[in-house]
Amino acid sequence: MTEMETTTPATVPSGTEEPGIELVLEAVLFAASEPVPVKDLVAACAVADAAAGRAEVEAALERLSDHYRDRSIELVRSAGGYRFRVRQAFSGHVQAAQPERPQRLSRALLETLAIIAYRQPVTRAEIEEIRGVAVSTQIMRTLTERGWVHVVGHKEVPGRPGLYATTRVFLDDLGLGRLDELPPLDALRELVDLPGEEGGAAPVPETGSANGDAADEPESGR
Amino acid sequence: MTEMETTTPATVPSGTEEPGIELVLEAVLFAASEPVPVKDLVAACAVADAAAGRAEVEAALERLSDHYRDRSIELVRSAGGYRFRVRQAFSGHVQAAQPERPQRLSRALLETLAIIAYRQPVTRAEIEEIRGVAVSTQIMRTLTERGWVHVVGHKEVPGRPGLYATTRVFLDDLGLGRLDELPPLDALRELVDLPGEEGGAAPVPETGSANGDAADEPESGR
Amino acid sequence: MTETEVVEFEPEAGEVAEAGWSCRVHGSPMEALPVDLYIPPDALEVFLESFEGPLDLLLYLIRRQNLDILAIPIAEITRQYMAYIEVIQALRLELAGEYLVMAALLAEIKSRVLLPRPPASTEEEEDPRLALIRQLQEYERFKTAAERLDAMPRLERDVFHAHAARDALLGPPAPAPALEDLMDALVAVLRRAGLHAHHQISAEALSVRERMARILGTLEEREGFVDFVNLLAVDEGRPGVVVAFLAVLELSKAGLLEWGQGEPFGPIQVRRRAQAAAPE
Repeated sequence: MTEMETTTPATVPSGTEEPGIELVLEAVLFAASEPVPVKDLVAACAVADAAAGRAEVEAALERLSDHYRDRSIELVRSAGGYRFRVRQAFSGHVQAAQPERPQRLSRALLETLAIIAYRQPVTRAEIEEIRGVAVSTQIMRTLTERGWVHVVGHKEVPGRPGLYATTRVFLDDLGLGRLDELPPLDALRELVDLPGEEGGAAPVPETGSANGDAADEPESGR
Repeated sequence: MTEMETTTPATVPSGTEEPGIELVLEAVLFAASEPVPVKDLVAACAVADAAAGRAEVEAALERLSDHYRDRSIELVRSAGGYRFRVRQAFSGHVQAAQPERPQRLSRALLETLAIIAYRQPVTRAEIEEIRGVAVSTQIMRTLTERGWVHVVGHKEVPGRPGLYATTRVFLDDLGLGRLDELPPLDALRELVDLPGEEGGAAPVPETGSANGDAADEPESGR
Repeated sequence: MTETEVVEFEPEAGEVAEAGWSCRVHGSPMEALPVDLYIPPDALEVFLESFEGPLDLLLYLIRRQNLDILAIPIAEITRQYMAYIEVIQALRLELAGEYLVMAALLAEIKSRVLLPRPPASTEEEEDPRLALIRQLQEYERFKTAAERLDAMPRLERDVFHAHAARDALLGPPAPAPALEDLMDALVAVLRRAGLHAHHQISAEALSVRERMARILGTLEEREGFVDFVNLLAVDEGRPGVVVAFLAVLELSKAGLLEWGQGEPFGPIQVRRRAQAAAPE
């Protein structure tokens, strides 16, 4: 990319001789594609003379956050660390600037994802049992490639099918810190008595069957 | 998004009531993974009352560039449009913040790169069609930043999507003099047509069998 | 929904899965579609696609009548379900096997519920409806959960991270892929693409494609018209000219170029299409 030109005059920015950790952090945060843990931020400051401890880094993050108070982006902290994010108020503008709309996720994909999220670790056969239809290889691939699910092991049954679970990326993409911040699953209603189609009082269903429904709250992430 | 905490106080930024196109442009440029053409910037401003013409957008870009004069990033213009870039002076710090540097290239990235190499110039939608799955923005960003692919034009279809091609750097890194030194596609095709090996990849969707998923090797999630 | 007719479904024993059934109204084969089911055939296809499987269709039938899952009248729901299946098959629409399996299951449940049970076995047998009800409930929870997931603000759709490019940065480059890795990846793609007949990766001469990319790049840099002959790489000898010429033709075919000639016998000129409107 030789033809790249800088719109600012080609002088070195005045802050460069002694960058100051605020600018170092800014650079690192903008360059990263994922949230940056504080320890990595400290490591970045250790280069050259900008060395700083954790406390100084956190103070500098505070100043940095302040600096962007009136801008279109904000510094946010999630479980994985810090990152810059476009403020919600500007989402519409960002969408308008994108010629290609992001694809909508199909219902089949969303249902599969939901089952993995709430039932993990789960095999493909188990997903199919709940959905009542085959889960296409395509869907599993898409979920894997988006980095939302991965295989965490194999079930010790014939064929040793892969056990799927959601990833850190999945949580990050939904802005969640932990799995149990997902909205709770609706409760299963206990059924006591089936109205007779013909008669025949129905036996009370055992609840603790196959799927272990009692323990449905998603366990907090691995 | 309960866990995600904003480090700034939860007030609406003062600029929001009347964003001003400078902030709109800032948001769009930070959100983009590739240089943003001026016309897309104009489109972003057309949302709500921020409407602005080309001249106003360019004036605002000037002010924006000025605003970042003393920061760690700079606004640069290339053939494809505008974007923010981390200043060179911070490269040591950015690298220091990345713990394990040499990541392996993902399968998805390699496939995307291979398709661009053989089908160039090609749009992202076309890549997706061939691969059968969505190509993440992240992958295109990595390929562009690594200098292996670049946008050489725009296809004249709705949305004017970018046309990707490989670069000189790509050839150099592969130790090739010219693109046609890549193995001819016909030779590969024979490899593909060889029966056996991937026995399970039948064109019919598997009917929900328990272990019919031998074909999806779990890709190492990010 | 007032039903005066009795639609009966008769699975021929053992052949259910092969769809060897017929639909009878008052004992004679049904010819017209049931009135309450009438959906224009085109719409039906769309309609069918909007279901995620037999459980989803069943849920729809139940919800449509404001019935409680816990109290589904199995005979009635079975009747409606079968009618749908029948209509779909009558229209020769593709029907996934799962729908037929469900049909068989419903038929079986219905027969077991309606048949008087021998007193001896009553305590042993679970109401056959229970398993289905559980399955429906379970499916519905996840269906709802999926809708909620979709409604949550999502990265790159509603939420955008702010980042800056780092290509100005020096430093250890990401490892270049070995040529073999790249080939392996491509073979994998081709193998998959082969599964869908409509994806054809044709074996065009790479040099032409490369030149197409290069020419586009050249035209992008120089705004406006460029003399056509300047695009032909004369310095590369005859093969170079031919390749460049083919590349220009390909680009032209793809609608990426615009041609012009200022005066009769003047130089033929080329520019990128629609670029004139957007001077940079």
